[in-house]
Amino acid sequence: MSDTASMREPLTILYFAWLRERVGVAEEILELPEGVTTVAELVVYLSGLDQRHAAAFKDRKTVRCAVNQEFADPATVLQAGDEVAFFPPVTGG
Amino acid sequence: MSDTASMREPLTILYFAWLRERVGVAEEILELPEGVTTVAELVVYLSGLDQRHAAAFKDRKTVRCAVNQEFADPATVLQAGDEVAFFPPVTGG
Amino acid sequence: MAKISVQTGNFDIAAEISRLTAGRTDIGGVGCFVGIVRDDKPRDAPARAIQALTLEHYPAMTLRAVGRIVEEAERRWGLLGCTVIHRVGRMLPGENIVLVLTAASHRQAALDSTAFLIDWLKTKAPFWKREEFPDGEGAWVEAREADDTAASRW
Amino acid sequence: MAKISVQTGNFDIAAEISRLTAGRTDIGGVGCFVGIVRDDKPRDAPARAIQALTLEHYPAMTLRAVGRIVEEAERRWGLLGCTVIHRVGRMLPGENIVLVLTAASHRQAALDSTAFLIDWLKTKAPFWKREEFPDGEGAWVEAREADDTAASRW
Repeated sequence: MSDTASMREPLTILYFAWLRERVGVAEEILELPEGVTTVAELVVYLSGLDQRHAAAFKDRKTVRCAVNQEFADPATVLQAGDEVAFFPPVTGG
Repeated sequence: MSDTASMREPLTILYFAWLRERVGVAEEILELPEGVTTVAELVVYLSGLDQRHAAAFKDRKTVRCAVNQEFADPATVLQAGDEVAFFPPVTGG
Repeated sequence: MAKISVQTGNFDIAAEISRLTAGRTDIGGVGCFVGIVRDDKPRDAPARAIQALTLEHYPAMTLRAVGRIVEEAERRWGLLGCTVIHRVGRMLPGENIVLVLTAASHRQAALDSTAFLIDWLKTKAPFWKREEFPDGEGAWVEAREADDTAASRW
Repeated sequence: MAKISVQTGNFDIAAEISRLTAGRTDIGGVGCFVGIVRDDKPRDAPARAIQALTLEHYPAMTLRAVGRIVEEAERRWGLLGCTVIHRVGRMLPGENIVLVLTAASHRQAALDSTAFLIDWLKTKAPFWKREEFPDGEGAWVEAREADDTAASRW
């Protein structure tokens, strides 16, 4: 992989609702991990960090994701510098 | 025709909007005319009364009718004592 | 339970909403439609710009018919409250004409019943509008309903 | 033109309607939906009676997403005005949560765009509700959306 400046910008990970409660923080900053190119791969990576993350991502079918404030799919490709948010299905209004 | 008391009660005829303007009055009281048994027959009778009534019922396809405050058809049968209203298609709200 | 009024004066929307909802915790949504006297013709046809609107109605029929349709809406959508206010008399552009409010547990019932009631008021209730133009002339508003549909009945 | 607000405080429906309509004569109808914190469970399940609701949202995404959907509604129905106010934070049963107002020349556009916007806010906007129960416990409200539909994507 080429090592450009932009590749070094960290990811911002945001958690909402019960995902935030399980992880224990609302926001994490981390380098795009080696070998992680999609949302699905990021979830696998995060789930392996510790028990709190594992608990947050356990019910994966009720986890939704947005990348840079747009709804995203597990297959969505990540770039360094992205803001990645994880949350349950919305229950507004 | 039998001559019961109820048969003697007059009809009340009401006109609204441009029908009222053409006839020149909002309300008329009249005996159910001999031979008139339906709304359609009443309209023929009223049209023959004078030019004002004739003008009111000229555009018959834009005339609507209610008998005793319920929408009625030309075929609706009239009873002595009925309240018969004529008006254009409604334009409320 | 429902409030139905045919009146010459304006209505206070906030007061009407709060009359439906105050002190209750079972209402999830209030649907509302406010009809307003519109004059969108001044540019295209200045001679037909609406100076005022006069609404005539058939009082004995109006209250009966509106009462019946409101009962139908209450039953069909399980409404927790309903208010219909229709003004009559002379009104100027920009003034309120009609208010429909429905309160329900869920939004779909509130939205659907509001649409049902205002559609009915616009197409079935015995109200007639007369427009006044700048030259002092006036004309009864013609119904959009195709005359043909009813023509065959005579 | 549209007013979009995500706020902790309540809103004044009458003031919002009049902000849309004041001084105009081209508006024929205003559609409105008010969402209210509902607690309809006290009788069936007193232990789950809702004492309060807390709404969390994703601010950066909310304003962008609501702005985009409001623009779509304005374009699709030719709206003459639109207001969306969504509250966040802690609210009690009976309090207002959300307001949608649309102004249009004709009623159908006002009614349809109101329904479109509130449906979208309820099912797509990044808001999450947490309910508080009498025992002090709480639970995040689960979406009605069947999990299966999204499950296959992972």
